Amino acid sequence: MTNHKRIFVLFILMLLVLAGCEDSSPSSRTALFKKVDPAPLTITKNPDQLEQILVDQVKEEASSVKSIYDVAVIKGEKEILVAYKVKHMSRFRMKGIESDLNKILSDKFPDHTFTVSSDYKIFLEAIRLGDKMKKPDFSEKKADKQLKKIISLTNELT
Amino acid sequence: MAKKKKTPQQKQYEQLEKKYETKRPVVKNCIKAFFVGGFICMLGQFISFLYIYFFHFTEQTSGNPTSATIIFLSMLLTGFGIYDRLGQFAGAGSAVPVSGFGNSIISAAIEHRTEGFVLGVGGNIFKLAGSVILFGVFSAFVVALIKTIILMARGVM
Amino acid sequence: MLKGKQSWIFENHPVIQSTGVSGGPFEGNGNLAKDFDILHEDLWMGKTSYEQAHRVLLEEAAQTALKKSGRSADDAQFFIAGDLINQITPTSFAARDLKIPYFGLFGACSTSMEGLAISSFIVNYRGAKNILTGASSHNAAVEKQFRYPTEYGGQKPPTAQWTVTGAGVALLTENDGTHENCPYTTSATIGRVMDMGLIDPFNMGGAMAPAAADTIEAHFNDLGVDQSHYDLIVTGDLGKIGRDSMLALLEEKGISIDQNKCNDCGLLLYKNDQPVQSGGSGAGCSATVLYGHLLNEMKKGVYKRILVVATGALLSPLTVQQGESIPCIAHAVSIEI
Amino acid sequence: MLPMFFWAFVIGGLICVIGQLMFDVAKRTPAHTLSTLVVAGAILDGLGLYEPFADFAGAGATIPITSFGNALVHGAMQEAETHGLIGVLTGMFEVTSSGISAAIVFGFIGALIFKPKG
Repeated sequence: MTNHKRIFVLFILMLLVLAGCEDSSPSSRTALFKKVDPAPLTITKNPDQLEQILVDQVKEEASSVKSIYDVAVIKGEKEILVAYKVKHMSRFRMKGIESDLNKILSDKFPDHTFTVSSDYKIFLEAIRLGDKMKKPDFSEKKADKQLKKIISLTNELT
Repeated sequence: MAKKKKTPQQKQYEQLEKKYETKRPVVKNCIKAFFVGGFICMLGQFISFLYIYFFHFTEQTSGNPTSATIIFLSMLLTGFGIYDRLGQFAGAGSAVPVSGFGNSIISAAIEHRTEGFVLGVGGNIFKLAGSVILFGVFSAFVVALIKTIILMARGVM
Repeated sequence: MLKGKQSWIFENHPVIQSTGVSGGPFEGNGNLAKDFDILHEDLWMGKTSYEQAHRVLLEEAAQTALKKSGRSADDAQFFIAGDLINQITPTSFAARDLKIPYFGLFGACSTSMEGLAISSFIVNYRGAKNILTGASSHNAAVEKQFRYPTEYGGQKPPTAQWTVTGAGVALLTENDGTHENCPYTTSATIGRVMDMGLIDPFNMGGAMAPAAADTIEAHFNDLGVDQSHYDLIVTGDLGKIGRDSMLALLEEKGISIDQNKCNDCGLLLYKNDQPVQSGGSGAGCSATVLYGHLLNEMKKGVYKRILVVATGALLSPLTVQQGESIPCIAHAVSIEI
Repeated sequence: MLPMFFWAFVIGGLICVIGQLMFDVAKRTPAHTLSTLVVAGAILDGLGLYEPFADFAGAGATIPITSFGNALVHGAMQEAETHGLIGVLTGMFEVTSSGISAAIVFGFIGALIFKPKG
């Protein structure tokens, strides 16, 4: 039984390490576990009305898919990143949901390119980017670079 | 594996011996395997979560570092003589997760170091894991080959 | 003298003058720790390989047996011993260091009684004055050869047995009437190889039981005695399963043995809470228990006449993998005091 | 993500139970059992079933040895998509290399620093 205790202690230690390393931005801390329902964003500091409406609509469309429960939308210069979470029992159909969503979005907004991802990492990074963009010294250029980085993450397979 | 036909006498003894043979506690073993195996997988989930949260890994890519970490932990437990006891307790619970694969390689490597690093460790490191790699690779080859041919025939590729 | 089909009577009563028994840490925690002359805390015994540690066990047991009788290696004409490792190298290396003319035996776990029977025969007919005989095994060295690496996390089923780390060596001497309160051998029965078609290498007790039953039956027939002749009939390493199967098998043949009179070295050696599954096994099992515990009990007067039936499974990892069944053997020696 | 931990536990545990049944009921050796599970993983991936399963159970599907077969097929298929039939051979270890190399490296390090405890 001591083996189990050792493993358990290891587990607890890791939890402590994790707790110690947390950064201070509140929404990204819980983003993986709770529904955070982030506001849709554009990387331009002062988005015009049209752009804001567009991202709102994208979020609405994505949220309307039945199995999806939390959506983060960030619009970059060219691409729009849609990160979402899938209800656990629907995760078996994750590939199907992704292509459904792709289809819906490209039908509704044929003029825009979308990157959709159900990956927790992408969602987390989208939230983190949103938090960073709130800081005044975070430039648009930096934000766009960061967004491209996130999008390139979705293409990594191994 | 050639199985020879048993004589009536041998069959009779087999019957008799069965009566006295201690039965394997299948249900108890399965419960133990379930909890230990489940725990190792949950630990894996936790580690992959750490990789996602703190490093640049996605759900897709976190699998590899997670396996490597589990194998590293398995090396420590094997080296300190804990894993074989865990194995006796948990059976498949500790053999089926990738930590068991690591254990089979690491235990063989440690065991044969007295015979030298080249012939001992080098020659025996895959003593147990070799069959897993062989059948994994060969079956994957066959499966992927069939799938590729089917996809090509359909003109998808 | 040949008696019956396969038994010897030793009219001159060769004496077991002294014994030496060594063991490892697991045996030190067992039931019979006080009957060991030397107990090692460390499985490595200060050596760099388990095979060398195996050799140390046997050498120490042999030296102890010689020392207790006040003799030196030069006084022994022959050294008759064996173990389980490939080509019985630990025993041969020990023989190299002892410098006594040497017969290497392989009878798997029955080696101890095979050695004692042959030694008794030679001494009985004045082929030698003193013979050192014994057997040894080392848990980790044997596991490495027959099963998996010691650190591998494989699950042993409850039918499996625990290989004893230990060596037992006896110095057998011509009976010149000067040895008082020393046990002596009176007869031996050499067993046939029996194969009941069992193939599970994790159930040796079950496979060996028919060999033990066959040898006991032959012994009773050859000598014209029954169980009442003995105070104790002890088997080598049948374990729980093997012992029960053997008793049932003898019952079927019309030979009933009193439950209390029949014991097994593999069951005696360890405590109930030690994780040995079905019991102890290995060449060192019967050697350490007989030359340690049982002879001590005889000297105390607990038993006057015992029959020791050491059983051996004559398999190799190769034959198991090739799907062969497990051939088994048992040799019996009767000891009186 | 929380349900992920739960399902990783349950599914991972269940795969181990299958292994245990192969040990105890079918009386297979560990090597036979693990080889069978790896082949099963490869076949499941060939049928396209392993990926949804891994999406659902996370580490519960990727930590058991079955994922080794799945990853081998995956690597082979990825390469096959770009290089055709020859990719089946060349891509085999694309995905699994890390697990095997980790085991080899740690195995050797283990042999350097540890002695079998017996």
